Amino acid sequence: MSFGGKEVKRIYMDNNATTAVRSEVLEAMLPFYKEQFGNPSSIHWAGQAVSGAVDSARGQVAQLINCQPEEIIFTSCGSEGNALAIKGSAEFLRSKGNHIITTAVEHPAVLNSCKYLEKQGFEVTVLAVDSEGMIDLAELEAAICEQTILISAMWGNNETGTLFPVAEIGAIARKHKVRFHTDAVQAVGRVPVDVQAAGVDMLTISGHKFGAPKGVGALYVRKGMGLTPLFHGGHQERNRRAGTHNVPGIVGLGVACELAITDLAEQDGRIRALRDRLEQGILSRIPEVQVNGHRLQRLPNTLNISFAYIEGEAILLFLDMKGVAASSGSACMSDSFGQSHVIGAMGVDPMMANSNIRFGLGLDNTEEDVDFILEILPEIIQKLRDMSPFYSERAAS
Amino acid sequence: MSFGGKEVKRIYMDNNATTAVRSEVLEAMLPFYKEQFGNPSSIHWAGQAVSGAVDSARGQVAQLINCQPEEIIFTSCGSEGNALAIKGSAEFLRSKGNHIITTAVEHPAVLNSCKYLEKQGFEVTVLAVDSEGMIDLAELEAAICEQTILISAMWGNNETGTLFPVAEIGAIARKHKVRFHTDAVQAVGRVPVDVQAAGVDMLTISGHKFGAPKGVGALYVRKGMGLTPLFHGGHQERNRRAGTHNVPGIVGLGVACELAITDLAEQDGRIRALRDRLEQGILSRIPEVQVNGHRLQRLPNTLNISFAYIEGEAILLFLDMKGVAASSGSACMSDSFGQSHVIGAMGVDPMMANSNIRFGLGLDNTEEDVDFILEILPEIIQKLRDMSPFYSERAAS
Amino acid sequence: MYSDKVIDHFTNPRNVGVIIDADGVGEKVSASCGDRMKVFLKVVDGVIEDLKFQTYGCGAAIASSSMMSELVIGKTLDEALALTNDAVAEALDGLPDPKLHCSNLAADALHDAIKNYKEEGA
Ligand SMILES: Cc1ncc(COP(=O)(O)O)c(C=O)c1O
Ligand SMILES: Cc1ncc(COP(=O)(O)O)c(C=O)c1O
Ligand code: FES
Ligand code: FES
Repeated sequence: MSFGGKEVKRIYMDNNATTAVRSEVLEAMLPFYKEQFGNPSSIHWAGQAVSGAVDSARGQVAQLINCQPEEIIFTSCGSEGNALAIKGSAEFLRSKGNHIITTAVEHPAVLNSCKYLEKQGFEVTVLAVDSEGMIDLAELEAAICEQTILISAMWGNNETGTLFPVAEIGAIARKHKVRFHTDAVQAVGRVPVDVQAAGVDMLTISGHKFGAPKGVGALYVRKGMGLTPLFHGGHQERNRRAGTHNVPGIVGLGVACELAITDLAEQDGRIRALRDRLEQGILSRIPEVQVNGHRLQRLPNTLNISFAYIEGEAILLFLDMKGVAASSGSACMSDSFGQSHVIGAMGVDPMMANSNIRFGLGLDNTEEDVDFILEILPEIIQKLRDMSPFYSERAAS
Repeated sequence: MSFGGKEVKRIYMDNNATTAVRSEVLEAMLPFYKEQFGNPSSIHWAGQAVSGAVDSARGQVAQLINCQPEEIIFTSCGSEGNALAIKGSAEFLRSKGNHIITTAVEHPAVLNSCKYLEKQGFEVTVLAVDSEGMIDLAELEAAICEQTILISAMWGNNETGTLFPVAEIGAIARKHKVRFHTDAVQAVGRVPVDVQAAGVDMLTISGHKFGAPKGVGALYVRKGMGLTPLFHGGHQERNRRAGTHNVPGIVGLGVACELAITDLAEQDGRIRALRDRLEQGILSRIPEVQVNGHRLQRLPNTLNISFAYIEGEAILLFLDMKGVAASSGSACMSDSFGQSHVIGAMGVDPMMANSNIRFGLGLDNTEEDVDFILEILPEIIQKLRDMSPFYSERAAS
Repeated sequence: MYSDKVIDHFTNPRNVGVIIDADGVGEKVSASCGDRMKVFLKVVDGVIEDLKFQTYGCGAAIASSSMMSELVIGKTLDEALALTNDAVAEALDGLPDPKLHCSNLAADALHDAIKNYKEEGA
């Protein structure tokens, strides 16, 4: 890519928004477009050649999160998984109660599913978070009432990387016999996810966040837990999700899950070290910055950091011109106005809240990438601060 | 493929279940897995490189069906499109009325969405069809009442290929100011589809039925028609369908739509001629057979034909052993027990209804393929008839 | 997403800074996003002889500020008052729909500075 004639190096640090498909994944998918293209529900050779592939992928997903293959429902994305889990459970359990508990820092796919249910007569308690983005477990437990049918609390936050104490939430849910859903879209492939150990009843996965393609995801639903489907029709996915299987996507998701099992060490080791190097480097080079999210309970690949006196999009644009892709909280252009609901819920000072930048590291990133960012970022920040009325007013005061 | 050591030729005639991805489609998709892998909602280079591709694909889909690009919502499959159209409209229009009209021969994705709505308090009129699978327009018009908010009637039937008089249905819907949805999953790419000429308000497309990959589809929604979404969250698709775009799939769907524009002549010409050759060949070689569906108003690629005294799955298995992939109505294994609801609704004699075979021709089929089937089929049918008590009883009587 | 002109003005914003002895100072805070712009004017014989700005905002806001400064330096106050946010956006070869509001910041801050200049002058 070039700006004004100059070639720039490209550094992708927005892996929380989406990731490149991994070579092994794409290779595994390719035979399923033109050669093994059958419908796995068909009984003839063309169908049978692929139904085994769907079964294998189901096994691979199940193994990564430690569940049974038949507890996996293949979906098209994380948003579908969240909608199916939340709306599907709420409708199914309506006769048991109408109260749902979630948190203020969930992804919009969860929060807006809950808002939709509110219009349908459900009551929703939205738990607050502290300045590190953490919920209070006592508050969660206190919020449970007779009517509570569902808790939806994410595993890892997409903006700050904050990891909720999922096992503790699971224990509370189990104690009160409330169904527990977790949006693990950012966690799967980055930290160990074990639905048994965590006592999770439903868990959302999205393929494109860890090397599988866009357009495929999965929802884990514990055996015996009923669900009203979103898509009706064919008998696919044990009547819980109609629609011809996205065979290549499903195969790709399976392979990505298999790779993830061994990659977790790299996430916890090399990626975490790179992230920490970036964080320490920024903190030591640039004054008046603030890391957002929990310092310890955090996804190993995520750094959310704010720069006083300036605005996030402007920082992103300058980074982009230098070839660095990062983001400010959400990948959604329309969300870029005003402040992120996650940062807002953490009570971050508005001056800091509007300038938060998210670096989402991935397997392709190197020490060089980090050092390049550390080299260019101070200048970018200073240039923008020099333009800002807040900065000169502050300096003057 | 080999059975008992013998190599067999493979003939795929189940294109109504699914199709192979076309070479041009796959080629167009490939750059979007590993190189241009960004999230189109991201503002940096990685996102911007792909957002144009999503826009182009939207234009290509729109051009095929003659609508505006912004009237296209990308989905993950036909079942999603049908669920979004029907449930999304019903919920959105609930304050206007609670009555929906559909037909007895719709795909389960439509019929089961309607059944779901019945449980939510909607009234559903299911129009009967005649022996050729055709609805009665007078009956349709008579069914419309004050409360009617939606008509859902398919364009082309997936089992028999029968084409509904969509423009006439559209005119009636318009006259009574009722929203009109059509499931055009089997029609798009096989017959000309023009939403303006047909007066259609919503139309479902599924990519894998005409050379695009599995896992992508589209729903046309006429401008100004509101819809309650199924997936909540991000602002994708003008807030009507949250979830990261399936970029490669969407690109593939676009190319398939572009190819379809020029392929329609081949469908109407060569494919239709092959289908007719197969039909005539069977009718002239095998006694006591019956073609199901409308003889004239029919998809050019579809032949649904019944063989008295025997059972469909057994025919399919023998065909399969000879390398011929066909189906009996639905691709759903679980649907293969008992009789197809489409054939049932047409009042077909049960002896015929249980043995209906669907040949769904595609662009790859040749005259040789047809002639091969004509060569092997009489023997298969006779072998099964010789085993059948009905046949010997009939022969004896 | 942004036009080349937006990127140019964002990367090399013209007339950033403060005028210590400004004849008029104006300010605008966006209601929709909280972004903020300050404008400093030097006026001679009813003509804007110099203008400097400070902007806390997104790429579109910074580029709009810069473009606005180029459009009005050397213009009369009346001409400057006639400047609309649409004109700023147009001079930038357009802004993406969700970013159209950002050009308001520049026009509004300018108009506020002129108003303050006139009130103080009176
Ligand atoms: C008429 C019709 N509608 C809907 C569908 C469902 O499409 P999909 O399998 O892509 O969900 C099909 C295909 O099975 C179909 O033939
Ligand atoms: C935590 C979380 N949940 C859900 C989603 C939605 O996933 P998808 O874009 O695959 O629908 C995302 C990704 O944007 C996410 O980060
Ligand atoms: S005996 Fe097998 S389906 Fe009837
Ligand atoms: S988003 Fe605030 S001015 Fe552009």
